[in-house]
Formats: sequence, C-alpha cells, structure tokens
Amino acid sequence: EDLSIALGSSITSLDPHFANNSPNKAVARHFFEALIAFDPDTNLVPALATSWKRISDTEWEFKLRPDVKFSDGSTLTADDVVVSFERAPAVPNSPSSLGLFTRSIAQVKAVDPSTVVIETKYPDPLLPHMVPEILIIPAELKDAETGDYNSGKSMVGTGPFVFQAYTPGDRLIMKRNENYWGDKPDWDKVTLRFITNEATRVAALLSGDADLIENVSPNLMDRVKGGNFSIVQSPPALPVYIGLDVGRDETPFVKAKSPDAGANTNPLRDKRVRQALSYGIDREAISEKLMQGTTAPAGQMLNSSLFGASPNVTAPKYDPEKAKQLLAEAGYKNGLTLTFHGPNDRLTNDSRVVQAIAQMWNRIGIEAKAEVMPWSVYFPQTGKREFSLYLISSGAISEMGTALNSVVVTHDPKNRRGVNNRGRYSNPEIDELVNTSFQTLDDDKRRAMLEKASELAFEEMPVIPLYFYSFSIASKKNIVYKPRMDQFTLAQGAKLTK
Amino acid sequence: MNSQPLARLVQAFLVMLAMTVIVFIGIHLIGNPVDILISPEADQMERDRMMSTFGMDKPLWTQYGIFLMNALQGDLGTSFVYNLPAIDVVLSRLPATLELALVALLLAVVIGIPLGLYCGLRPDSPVSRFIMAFSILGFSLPGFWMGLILIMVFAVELGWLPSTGRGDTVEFLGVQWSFLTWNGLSHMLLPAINLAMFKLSMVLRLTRAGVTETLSTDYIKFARARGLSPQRIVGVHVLKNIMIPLVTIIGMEFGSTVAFAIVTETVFAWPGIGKLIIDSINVLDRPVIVAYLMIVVSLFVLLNFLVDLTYYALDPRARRGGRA
Amino acid sequence: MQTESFIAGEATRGIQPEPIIEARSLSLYYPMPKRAPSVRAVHEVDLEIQQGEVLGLVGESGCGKSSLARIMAGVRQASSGEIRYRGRPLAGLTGKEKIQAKLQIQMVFQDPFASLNPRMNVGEIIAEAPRLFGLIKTDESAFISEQMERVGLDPAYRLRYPHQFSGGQRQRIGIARALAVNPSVLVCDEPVSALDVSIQAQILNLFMDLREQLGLTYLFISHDLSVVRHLADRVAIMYLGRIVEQAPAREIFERPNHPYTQALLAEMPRIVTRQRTFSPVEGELPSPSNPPKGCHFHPRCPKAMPICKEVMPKLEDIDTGHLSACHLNEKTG
Amino acid sequence: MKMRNDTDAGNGAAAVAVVKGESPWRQSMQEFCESKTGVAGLIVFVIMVLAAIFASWIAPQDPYDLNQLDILNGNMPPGTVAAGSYTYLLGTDPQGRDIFSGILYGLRISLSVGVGSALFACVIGSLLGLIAAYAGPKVEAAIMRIVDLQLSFPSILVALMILAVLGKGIMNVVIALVLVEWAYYARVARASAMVERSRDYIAAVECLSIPRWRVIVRHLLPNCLPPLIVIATMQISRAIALEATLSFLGLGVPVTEPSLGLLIANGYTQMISGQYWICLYPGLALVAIIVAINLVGDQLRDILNPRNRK
Amino acid sequence: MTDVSKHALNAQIPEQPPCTLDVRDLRTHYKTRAGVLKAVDGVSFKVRPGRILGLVGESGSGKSATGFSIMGLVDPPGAVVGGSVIFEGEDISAWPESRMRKLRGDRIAMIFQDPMMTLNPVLSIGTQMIETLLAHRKMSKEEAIERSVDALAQVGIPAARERLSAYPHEFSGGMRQRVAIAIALLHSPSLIIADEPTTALDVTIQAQILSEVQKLVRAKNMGVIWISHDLSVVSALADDIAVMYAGRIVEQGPVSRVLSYPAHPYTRGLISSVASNNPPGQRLKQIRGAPAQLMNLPRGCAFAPRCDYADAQCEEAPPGITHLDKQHQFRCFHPLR
Ligand SMILES: Nc1ncnc2c1ncn2[C@@H]1O[C@H](COP(=O)(O)OP(=O)(O)OP(=O)(O)O)[C@@H](O)[C@H]1O
Ligand SMILES: Nc1ncnc2c1ncn2[C@@H]1O[C@H](COP(=O)(O)OP(=O)(O)OP(=O)(O)O)[C@@H](O)[C@H]1O
Ligand SMILES: [Mg+2]
Ligand SMILES: [Mg+2]
Ligand code: NI
Repeated sequence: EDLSIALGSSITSLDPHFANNSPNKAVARHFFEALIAFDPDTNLVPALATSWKRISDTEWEFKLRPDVKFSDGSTLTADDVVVSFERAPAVPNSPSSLGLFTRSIAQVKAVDPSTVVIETKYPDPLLPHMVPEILIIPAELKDAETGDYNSGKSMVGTGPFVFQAYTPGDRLIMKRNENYWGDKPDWDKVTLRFITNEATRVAALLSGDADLIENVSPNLMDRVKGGNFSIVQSPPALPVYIGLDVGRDETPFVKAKSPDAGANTNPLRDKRVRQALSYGIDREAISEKLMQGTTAPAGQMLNSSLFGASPNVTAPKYDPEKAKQLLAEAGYKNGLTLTFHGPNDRLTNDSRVVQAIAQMWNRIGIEAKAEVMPWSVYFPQTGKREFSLYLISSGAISEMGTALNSVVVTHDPKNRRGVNNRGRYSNPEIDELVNTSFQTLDDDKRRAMLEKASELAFEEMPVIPLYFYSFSIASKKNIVYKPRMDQFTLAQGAKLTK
Repeated sequence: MNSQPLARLVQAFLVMLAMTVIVFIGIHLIGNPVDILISPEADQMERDRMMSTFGMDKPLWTQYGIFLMNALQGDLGTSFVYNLPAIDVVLSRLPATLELALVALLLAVVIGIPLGLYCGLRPDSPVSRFIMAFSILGFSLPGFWMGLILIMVFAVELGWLPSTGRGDTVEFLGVQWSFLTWNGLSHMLLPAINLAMFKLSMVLRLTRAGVTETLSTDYIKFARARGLSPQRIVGVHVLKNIMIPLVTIIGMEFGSTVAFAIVTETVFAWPGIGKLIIDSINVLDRPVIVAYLMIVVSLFVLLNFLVDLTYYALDPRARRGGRA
Repeated sequence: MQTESFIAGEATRGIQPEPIIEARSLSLYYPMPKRAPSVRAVHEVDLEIQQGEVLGLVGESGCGKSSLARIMAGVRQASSGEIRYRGRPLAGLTGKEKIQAKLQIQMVFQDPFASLNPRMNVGEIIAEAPRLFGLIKTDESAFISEQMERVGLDPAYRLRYPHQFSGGQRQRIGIARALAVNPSVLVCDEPVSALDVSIQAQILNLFMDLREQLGLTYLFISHDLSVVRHLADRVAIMYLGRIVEQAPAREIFERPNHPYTQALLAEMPRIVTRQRTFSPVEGELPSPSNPPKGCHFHPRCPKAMPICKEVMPKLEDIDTGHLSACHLNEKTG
Repeated sequence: MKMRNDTDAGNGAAAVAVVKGESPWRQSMQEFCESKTGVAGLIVFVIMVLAAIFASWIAPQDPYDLNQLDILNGNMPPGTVAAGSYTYLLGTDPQGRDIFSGILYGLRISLSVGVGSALFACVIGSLLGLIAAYAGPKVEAAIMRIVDLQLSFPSILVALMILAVLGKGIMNVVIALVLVEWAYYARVARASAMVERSRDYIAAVECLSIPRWRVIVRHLLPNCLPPLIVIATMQISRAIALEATLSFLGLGVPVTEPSLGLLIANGYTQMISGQYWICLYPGLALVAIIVAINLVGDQLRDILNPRNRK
Repeated sequence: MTDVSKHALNAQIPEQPPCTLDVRDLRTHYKTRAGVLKAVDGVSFKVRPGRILGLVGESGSGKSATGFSIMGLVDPPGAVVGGSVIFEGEDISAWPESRMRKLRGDRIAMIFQDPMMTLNPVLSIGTQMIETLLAHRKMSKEEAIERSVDALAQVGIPAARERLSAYPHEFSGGMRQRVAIAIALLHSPSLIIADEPTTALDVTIQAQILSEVQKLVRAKNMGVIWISHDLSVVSALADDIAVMYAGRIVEQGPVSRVLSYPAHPYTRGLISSVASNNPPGQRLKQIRGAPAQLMNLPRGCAFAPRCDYADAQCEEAPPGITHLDKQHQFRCFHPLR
C-alpha cells in the first residue's frame, strides 16, 4: 500500500539537526529517532533507549536498545549517541539551533556500547523533555553537510522509513524500513507532499491526490465532512494570545478618550483595562463561528491537561457589561481608541480573528481598528515593541514552566528569561516561583508551584489568552490516524483499517 | 550587430547591479531576517551568533561590498533558510517553472495563433465574435480566481485531472522534467492552462490584429493579383509577416509568464521558483532573493537575445539591414 | 516663350548688393546607427538668394533638397556651415533678435496632411505664433479672417479642423500659418507635388500672387522642372547632396551645362501629342551614404572621363551667374 | 480679394455642410457610439462607477465600520434576513459583512486604486516619455535605461517588494502600482512622440520659434494621447486585477477595508466548502468591471488607431 | 448608358481587330457608413492587343477601382454591381473566385503604384517569382528559376540569377518596380493593368521604366491599361486616352486627338493647367474649386460646379456619351470645338 500525505508547510532541510522548526522536526522523525520519544499525548516513551533513570542530581543514564540497525546496516552504539549530541547544537549556519535543548547538558558519556550517561550542569528536571529533541545519527556522518542530507547520501537513520527521493518544495518519497526494530508501518511507500495553500491541500484530498492531509482549515471543514472522509482533531494545544504593551508609560496604539484624572497614560498598565479587554472577547463565538469548533477558549498559557496548568483558571466568560464597568473603574468611561495588530499568513484565520476581536471591543465602548500584515513584516516589529496589542502564538509547548518563563517572567534575555515577554511585564513573585520550579526535581512540588504561578499571572493578565488551537487531520475513510499533541504529522501513525 | 550583444550584456549587468542594491536596501528596510528565522526561545547570545553567521552585524554597505566581492567569484551567498548555496536553491526549482512556462506558452501559441488567424480572416463570423469575447474574459479573469475554478471543476467535481503538484518526473540532461511522462503531463495541464490563459488571449488578439493589418497591405493584394491560392497567401505571406511581431512579443512575455507563475504556483502547489520567491520574501532570505532576480534577469537577457536571433532569421530587413 | 516681362521686371528690381539669405558651405550628416557610414544629405552647399528672388531647387528623391530646406528654415541644425540672414550669421544672434530673424524665414511643407496639427482648428493653427509674439495688433478674429482671406480660404471655416479640408485647402492653411508672422523669405519644400493636377495650378498661382503682393523671397523646391521653370528666376540643380549647376532660369533651360541637367531636361515631363520613345539615363541613383568617388554622377554620365572617377569637380563660374560642376568645362575652358 | 472668386475653397468641399469645426475628439466620440459592445461596456462601467461613488447611500451597511459587523451574522447565505432590519441580499462573509455592501465599497476601492494608479502612472510616465523623446540623447538614454530596468523586473515582483517595504494601505498599493506601470506609459509615449515629432507640423511650429514646452504640451501631447488613452484603459483593468492578485498573495489593501480582490481572496476557501457567495459575487463584479473596461478600451483602440482611420 | 450608344459601340467591332478587353457599363460601389459611394459609375472602354490605353484622372476619381474591378479584386465594402468585363471574348465579371484566380497573374497581370509596398518584404524575390509561376503552370523548380532569371533580365536587371535570392528591401524603388513588371510578364499575359506604376519614382528612373514597358508591349503585342494622374506621362506613352472624373469617363479617344482637340472642358482644363503649357512667370490657367467628392455628387454633371460653361441643363441630369467620331467620345452638353 502506498500513502500520500499532504503537509501544510515545506521543510528547509532534511538535516535532523539543522533547525528547530516543526516541519523539519516532523519530517525527520520518519527517518531518525531519539533515545526517548513523546507519544501522541506527550507522554515520554522508550525509543532507542529502553530505559532511563536519574542516577544523581545531575546525571541521567540511558540503556540503549540492543540490535538496532541504521539503514546502512551498521548497529547503533553509544558513540552514535555521543556524536549526535555533539553535532546537534553545533550545525554551522543554523538559523535556529537545537542548542536550546542541550544548554543544561555538561557532557554526554558513552559508558559502554549500550549505555549512555548524560551529565547536566545543574539539576535539570526538564532533561527528559529535551532528550527527545535530539535525533540520533551514525557517528561516521558527524561531518555531513546539509547538501548531503538533501541528496539522500547522509539520510541514514534508525527510523521506520528509509529515504528515497526529495524534491525541495515539492515532495519527499520514502519506503518502509524492512529492518525496523519496532512496529513496521502499514505502508510500502509514503509520499510527503508540501502543499502550503490550505484550499489546494483540501482539493488534493478531494481529488484523490492525497490520502491524508494535515491542518485542515476550519473554513473547509464542512466540505471535507460532507465528503467520504474522516476527520480527526488533535487535542487543543497551540496557545494563541494577545500581547500587551504594558511595560511603559506611553504606548503607540492605545489612547484614552478623555480619561479621568489620575488614570494611567498607558491604559494597558491598568490591570482592570486588561481584564476589561479580556471580558470583552466572546471566545465561544470565535470558536464556533470562525473556527468551526477547532479551538478551545483559553484562560492561561496552557491547556489544563498539560503539566503545570492550573485547573482553577478558566477562560473568562464574555461579559460586555463587566468590561464596560471595569473600564469605567479604571478611569476610562469614555472609552479608548486602539489599533489591534496581527499577522495574516501565519496562524489559522489570523486576520479574521483580529477583525472579530476588534468588532467585539467596539461593543464595549472601545473604538478599535484592526490591522494585519505579513508575518515577515509583522513579527520583527512585535519584538521591537512597535505595537500595543498584537495577536501572537507561542508554538506548541508541553509544560507550564517553559511557557511562563518565555512569556511572563521578567525580560532578561542574557539569562534566557522572559525571552518572549515583549510587553515587559514584570512580577517578582511569578519570577521567583518559575525560577524555583526549574531547580525542583520533585514533579509534584514543581506542578504546585507552576499552578500557583499561572493563577497569579492570569489574574494579572500580562497577556490575554484567547484560545488553544487544535489541528485537524483529514483522511480517506480507510485510514485511521491519531493526532499528536505536538502536531507532528507522522506517516507511521497512520494505520490502514482492515 | 556586433556591438548589440555586448551592449545588452553591459545593460543587463547594470540592471543586476541596480537590482542588488535595491534588494539590499529593501530588505534592510523591511526587517532583519534573523528576527524571523530565529527560534522564539533563543537568547541574546544565540541571536548574536546568528547575526554574525549571516553577516548581519556589519553595516549594510559592508555587507553589500562583501556580497559584491563574492558575487564576482560566482558565489551569491548561502541561503539563510536552506543552508545551501542560494544559486543551487534557485536552480533546483527553475526547471519546474521553466517547463510550466514553456508548456503554457506553447498552449498559448498552438491555440492562440490558429484562433487568431481564423478571427482575422473571418472577422464578422459569429464564431470569431465568440472567440473574441472569450479572449476578453481570458484577459480579464484574475489568475488566482481562474485557477481555483479550474481546480474546482476539473479536479474536484469532475475528477478528470489531478489538482496539484508536479507529477512523476524523468531525468533528461541531468534535470528532472515532468512533461516526459503521462502522469507528469496530466499534473501540468491545469496549471499550464491557468498560466496560458492570459497569453493565449494576447497571442490571439495580436494574431488577429496582425492578420487584419497584413491583409490590407498592397503586397497581399498583389499576391492575389498574381493568382496565388488563398492557402499560400495565408500560410506563407500572411503568417510570415505576423510571426515577426508575434515572436518579439512572445519572447518578451515569457519573462512575465515566469513572473506570473508566482500566482499559479501558489494555487496549484507547483514547486517552482515562484513559490520559492514568495517563501523567501516571507522570511527575508536575501541570498535567495538576489539569486532569483539574477537568474530571472539573465533569463530575460538570454530570451531577448534569442528573440533577436529569431528576428534576424524571420525578417530579412533586419538581417541585412545591420550589415549594409 | 513670349512673356519674359515678369521675370525681367523682378530681376531688375531684385538685385541688391547683399543677399537676404545665404548659406555658407552647409553640410548635414545624418548619423546612422550601428556604425554604418553616415548619410551625407547635404555637402558643402553655398547658396544665396537675393531679396525678392525666386530660387528654384531641383533634384531627384533623396538628393538632400528637404534637408537643405530645413536647415535654411532653421528647423534643423546644420552639421557645419552657417546661415546668414541679411548678412548676419543666425547662429550669432540671441534672444529677441534671433526669434525675429527666425520668424522672417518660414516654411511650407510638401505633405499638406502631415504639416497641420490634426488636433487644432484652423484659427488656432494660424494665430498661435502671432499671438505668442504679440504680432496681433487688432482683434484676433479679424486677424485670422484677414490671414485666411489672403490665401483664399473662407474665414467662416476658422473653427474647422484640418481633416475637414481637402489637400489644396490644407496647403493654403499651411501657407497662411507661415505668412501670419510676416516673413520675408518663404522656403517651399515641394509644396505642390502631393496635390492633384487641377489643384497644383491654383496653389502655384497663389504663390505668384503672394510674391507680387508681399514682395516675398522664395526658395522653391521641386522635382518637377516644368514647375520650377514657370516660377523661378534662378535654378539650382542638386545631385546627391551637392549643387551641380546653378544659373538663371532661362539660361539653364536653354543652355544646360551639366550632363545631369541635360538628362533631366530631356526627361522633363511635358504633354506631347505623339508617342515618344524614351532614351533615359542608365543606372540607378547611388546611395547618399556611400556616394561614388569623384564626380557623383560619373557612373551614369554618358560623357564620363577617367578624371571624373577620381576628382570631384568644383562648382565654377562658366558664364556670368552660371555655375556648373563638371570636368568637361575645365577641358574646354 | 482678387483670388477669392476663383479659388475659394468653400465651394468644392462645402459639401460637408458644417462650417463649425468638428474636433477630432468629438468625432471619435461619435465613432465610439457606433459599436454596441463598446457602448455596453461604457454603460456598465459608468453604472459601476456611480454605484461605487454612491456606495454609502446605496449600501445597507457600512462594511468598513467594525461596529456594524458581528461575526454572529457570519456566513449567512444570500437572502437571509438579519436580526436588524435589512436583508443580506448576497449573503455575508465570515466577518458578518454584508457582501452586497462589501461589493459596493470594494468597487470603490478597486476603482480608485485602478483609476488612481493608472492616472498617476500615465501622467508621470507620459511626461517622462515625452521628455525623453524631445530632450537630448543623454536625457533620453537615462530615462529609457530606467524604463528598461523597470520593465525587466516582473511587475508582480516589483509590487510585492514595494509593498513589503512600504507596508499596507491603499495609498501604498497605488504607489506600488504606479511604480510598476509608469514605464509602460513612458515607452508608449516616447514611441508615439518619436513618430509625431518627425511629422511636419512639429517642424512647422519649430520654424515659428514656438517655445519647447509649448511644443510638448500643445502639440506633441495631444497627438500622442490616443495610444496613451488606450493603454490607460487597459492598465486600469490591469491595475484592478493586479491589486486583486496582491491581495490574494496577502499584500494589498487593509483587511478591514476590503477591495473586490480582497473579498475574493478572503472568500475563496469558503468556495470549496459550499459558501460560494462570499467569493462568487465579488468575483462576478470584478470580472464585470474588467470586461467592461476592456470593451471600452478595445473600442477606443479601434477608433483611435490611426491605421483604422483615413 | 443609352441603347443608342451601346449599339454604337457594338457596331464598331467588325471593323477593328478583336479586342483583348471590352468593358461595358462597369459599376463598382462602396457601401460605407455615410452612404453608397459610386467609385466606378458606368465605365466602358476597349483595349486592343498591342495598344496602350492611358486612364487619367485626379485622385479618387475611380481609376484604381476600375482596375481592381476588372481583376475581380474589389475588397469589401466594395463590390462590382453592374456591367460586364469581356476578356478575350468571355464575360469574366461573373466568374467565381477560383476561376478568376487562374486568370490573374496568368492572362491578366497587374502592376501597383508603390514599388515599396507591392512585394512581400519577408520573402525573397525568387520565392515570389517562382510561386507565381507554379501557381499557374506545372513545372519543375529549376525551370521556374530559369524562367524567372529570363524575366528579370528582360526588364534590365543585371546579374539576374544572383538577385533571385535577394529581398525586396535590398533593391531600390526603380528596381523593385522592374521586378514587379517582370512578375507581371512571367506568363506573357495578354492584358496588363498598370496602376500608376511610376508615380513614386524619380524622373530619370521613370523614363527607364517607361522605355522598358514601351519595348515589351510592342514586342509581345499585349494590351495595356496604364493608369496615371499625370497627363504628360500618358501622352508620351499611350495610344488611347480615357479621362476619368468622379467615377465616369468624361472623354476618351486616341491620344493625339484628345490632347490636341479636347472636347470636354475638364480635359482642356487639365491640359492647360500643366505648367509647361503656360508661359513662365504668368499665372497658370486653373480649374477652380476642388475635385468632386464621390460621396455626394451633384444630380447633374459632376464637373458642373467647376465648369465655366455650366448652365441649368448641366445641373439637371448627367450628360450621356456623345461620339465625335468612331474613336473619340465624351460626356458633355457643351463640348468645346
Ligand atoms: N532623419 C533622417 N535620418 C537619417 N537619414 C535621413 C533623415 N532624413 C533624411 N535622410 C536621408 O538623407 C538623404 C536626403 O534626404 P532629403 O529628405 O533631404 O531628400 P529630398 O531631396 O528631400 O528627397 P525627396 O524628394 O524624397 O523628398 C536621403 O538619403 C534620406 O534617406
Ligand atoms: N475600401 C474603400 N472603402 C470606401 N471607399 C473606397 C474604398 N476604396 C476606395 N474608395 C473610394 O473609391 C473612390 C475611387 O478610388 P480609387 O482608388 O479608384 O481612386 P484613384 O482614381 O485610383 O485615386 P488615386 O489617384 O488616389 O489612386 C475614392 O473616392 C475612394 O475614396
Ligand atoms: Mg523631400
Ligand atoms: Mg489609385
Ligand atoms: Ni515659352
């Protein structure tokens, strides 16, 4: 059986260590594996390592699976692992290096051919979450260049598929790895096609060009449902939120209309304004009317099923009256004028969401304008704090600590804190909680701290969480697919119904 | 005639130079590619490292100077995104676009010229009125909209043709081509029609205008006065004369066909340079943008040269005129 | 030839010490693209026209008549040489003076269809320049009427556009436009050759009447010898950018000196009532971009001598006021 | 006058009864009216222009006022009666925007972008073209090299890059389109000015020492106008289509003030899922206006082409 | 045309050698927007072998239209609407296009006015000559080449064989016109229609062509219609002359008769307005007014508005044909004596 999958974005390289971007990582997982892996629900499961354990505060031991063969016939050894961990953060010219995942690692040691010990610089509870990001390549190929991967020369891995052909921007063809150690895929040959246009992707499914497509746009859902196809959705995971320029006294795009004396010159600095904005958003309507139910309203940075998310924080209910009241309390009873910015080519229905929210704010006495632009123009400007309110998402994250550390913790890029805290919100209490959690190895304590931090944070609304987006995957009726939380679309996950 | 190609080359060179300057300034104004490419979780060190890897830490003019030095040695830089020589990235996508544009142009010519001839010879028949009305549509319909309709009708509703992507390819002269296989051709049909529509209407109209004009000339009347058959008059006398403006226009339009392939490639997920350039603009992959423009301009120069050659072959006045 | 009174009268009246307009070794080269040899349209031509005189210029197509006419009328710059108006080089003048001098020399063109701006009506065409230079002293519409009547056009048509007129009428408009700035010299570049036979006579008569009324001086160009013979006091014959012969009209028609002039005269169109056998000059007109060495006419000349192939003959006086450029004259003279 | 009796030109050609001048422009107008399709195109064009101008009076909704939109009214099929007072004649888009109103307002934007850019480009391009034709060889070479440079860039790319630099906004789209298009006008203007300036009527006014600028403005320009008008009409429709394409590619006018092109681009995914009206009606409006302009342009070309007239 | 005059024309036939071409009451109209334009309005004449008929008239008087009507080459919106064209005894005016095609270029040949425009610029001279030959005769390419070389040599083109591969633009105007004549002569036609073939040429070159034509016509005994607006050319070349005005032949007859004793005021006006017929320096005798506009002709004689002798009768109805003698005829109520 052959399988043809239409992917929503194309990859920049086949080199598994080249860049930290989702499409690349997803595709690489057909050919390469890590020591341990996330299952579709983000649980850690054995992969090339059969078991792992912490042997000291800073040392983790991994036992390698015996008799795993690379596709060139050689056997996996601990040396391969060492080389892979060395190469991953050091690929030259990488635009977004995997070094992110190895920063706490001091050393990777091959104790014996089937045992690897990873030593961290400081106690790192998150190490097992990092290890799955580093895919293992054969030690001989440590100097392979990007070109060698694209041509297939260096596409030597242990994964369920072996490389056949690659046309950049178009397709990648692979065959089943007959020597695969685990469950062999149902497919003899798989073609991954890169079709970035969502309508075209659906057309490919409808016309039979593709058997399975990822990321079906909500707008097209009806059509797919109407046909002879099955559609499945990943758990809502990708958080989408509104960034707020709260860190300074003047902000370019929010002005108060005759504010009361003593009101903040930057209305966003007032917690009540931020809450009002949040109450003014009808998250349910967005989910139903614009997203066809593919989103879940969000009240914090992570879906409550994930580690560290607080069960006590729920998405604020739409309440225009309360919003107006809060605005008045804050000293802006005549309302505000503001411009809400967003991208138009990045997130699903991004420009529609921006407009819809602006509409809703108009109903609570705010004169809101909406403006969208291409990501390439938009994104750098968000970093330069050129907007006051802007729609943004922070990739798929599996754990609350990382999420808060990136978005809410005080901006301190030197120490990798608050890297994406573009609004420059600062709250020492949250900083403290998040920081300690990173040094706490006990998961229960850690979870409690993070839940506390999240509750604190989203009472304050440093950013306005909107919704969690879930990817939809559509396929022919005879294929079953379980979507993954990390939103990788993997051919090995597709099964043929008997 | 001798100085002509040389002048062209110099001109093309200047165009390229001007273009690179524009691209450098333009991208500098839009933003820093590092900001887009870098992982959101990256820290300052990582950012600094990338800035220096891409050479973005130097002043713009220094960057441009370095680019020029390398370009003179044939190195247009390494793609920020693909980590491959930019020129390779572009060249690897070029055949797909070229063959699409060629097939589109071929369709335009093969369909457009006979229809145009017919309309020119029988200007008052209902059929040619219909054809002319149709050509206005071909002129007017925005490409992306027509592409969608084509997909809807032929791929989705009727299921006759595949909707997207490039079909099977066969290697020929070291390059992968898809027009050599049936599957490849069937994939190419819809995008090619989409891309051809505008050119087809143009060729049709040009042909008709040319025929109308040629038919009214004295030499056609003289040919009739000599008792030549209508077949010979149309097939040789008229056709040879209208070929001259047609070849010029078609040659020049090939460039814009390549450019407009951007839209068609987006709609039909055709893996050509059009899609590449859009993607590259989106992530500000400057080396690829520069390489793309260089290659496109070279293509233009080459095409103009070819058009000139055909021109010399077709038009005796040009041929000897230069020498006299 | 019965009536020479007209010419005689003019001649005695016209001769003055200083010519009204003169050309001094004028040349005009058209540069050709692609390094082809440039076209020598006019080659070191000397010409003078006395006040009130009609100088006829005759030559075949492409010999440079129009080019010379345009230089004389100031439409084109000569490559070298100079034009003098009443003894003063035009190039030396500036400002108002220059405009005044330039307005004194006006031109009438061959093609009555191309020489009128199709998007202006007759009144605008005629009055544009006089209005600009403040030459209209009275009411503008009276001025236009006067100008139109002078050339035999009904002033009622002043609002019409050129396309509503016949060829002959257009030529009249062109003449009216030129005359509206009160010129003293009129350069006429084949003004009747595009007109119908029956209209030619009307326009030629108009020229003669105007000359009488306004005392105009003409440089009158034509390829038609019989027209020139009728109108001109003096005739210059041009061949391939050079003047090969120049003499009073009677002289040239009675005693043509240059073999080319003789050939032209032999072929001069005239109505005969008996079939004629033609005995034309053989050979084609050479290209002005690549003229033959020596005397340009030698390849076609029935009397060519070896020296003609080598040396370009000079235009020399062979009789009072009769200039000719032919080696035959040297031998005899 | 003596000559009047025998030469008065009146009698022969007086057959053409009008004494009053019939200007070439007016004559062209009359010829234009002889083509049914041309007139039909003109009528459609005029109707659409009027509809665009009076959009705010005709349209039941101001589709650009976010206050009047509600996503709860999104994706309504044509004919739905809204909670308010009016009927959504042509349905709504996902934003709850009345498509009919959207088309009227979008028409306004599309037309002003098309006409505006064509006009600006025409003025700038023709002026440069005329200057190139009439000024010395150095100026000419300089201008024409820039034109070549401009024309050797694919137009859509230029527009893309300019918009990427300038950002969105109607004015920026117009600027981009002007920068893309001026070169066409320059080339055409120069070509026809080269032809015109070699005609004798130019020599005649030069002979009359008429100042250069006046020669260019009063004599050259009006006579170079016909081909310019023809390409201007064609370029209007090209500009409208190009703007639509840019909007489709994500650059173009602001989303909250959609042009026809943006309406189509916004609605085209819905087309596949059966909500055809979002994309279809704006599409039809776009096609109608472009076809109308092209019909007018065709007819203009036929009657203004010097070859087709005596 | 009246019955009497038709009868009179027919009556002449037995006395003369058979004519190559006999045009009777030919009418060609153009249907234009502004109305019907009668470009040829009842034209009758004969052409006999070995004789040249000069057809003169002002621009737009219908000379070319007459020529094209004979050839069957009137393009829409024009059409031959009446009369007969009897060529070598057969009425060809009703022949279908396919049959006419066989005739054209073979038995009847035509030469056009503008030598720059009559040859296809993108085909070599040889190609255009050979295709003309092959269109009418079965022959090998070599034979065709030989034949073409002969024809070129005949009209005085040196190095004819090499010149076959040349293109029109490599020839001067006079040579191109000679090539056109050579093409017309390829099949030794019995009738040549020459439509102002020397108008665009210089005097010296015109004389060359005229002498060439004179020789060939005499040698091959062809009938020729020589269209021109130039009375002097026709007077020197033709045997007979027909003067056209506004779509009608107003006077025709032998050249010597018509030019010496013109009967029609228009003919006389033409003759006397030629500069060489007037004493230098004096006002020319001119015909007043402008040429008639075919679009709206007066009811009566088209020339009446310009005629010094016109009276009420002239404005009533057009004059019929009057025969001065067997060969000389005119249309005028007030012939000059
Ligand atoms: N603008 C130009 N550029 C190049 N060559 C030119 C130009 N104008 C005229 N010539 C050439 O210069 C020569 C003289 O031209 P000119 O028009 O003066 O001749 P002419 O005697 O007036 O001819 P005609 O009787 O045909 O009007 C010709 O060979 C012509 O081809
Ligand atoms: N295609 C046409 N449509 C309308 N009228 C035409 C057409 N062709 C010729 N005519 C008219 O027919 C009349 C006769 O034209 P014709 O060409 O026979 O004149 P001519 O005597 O040959 O003139 P010339 O000396 O200018 O060649 C003219 O009035 C002309 O305007
Ligand atoms: Mg001339
Ligand atoms: Mg004619
Ligand atoms: Ni005399």
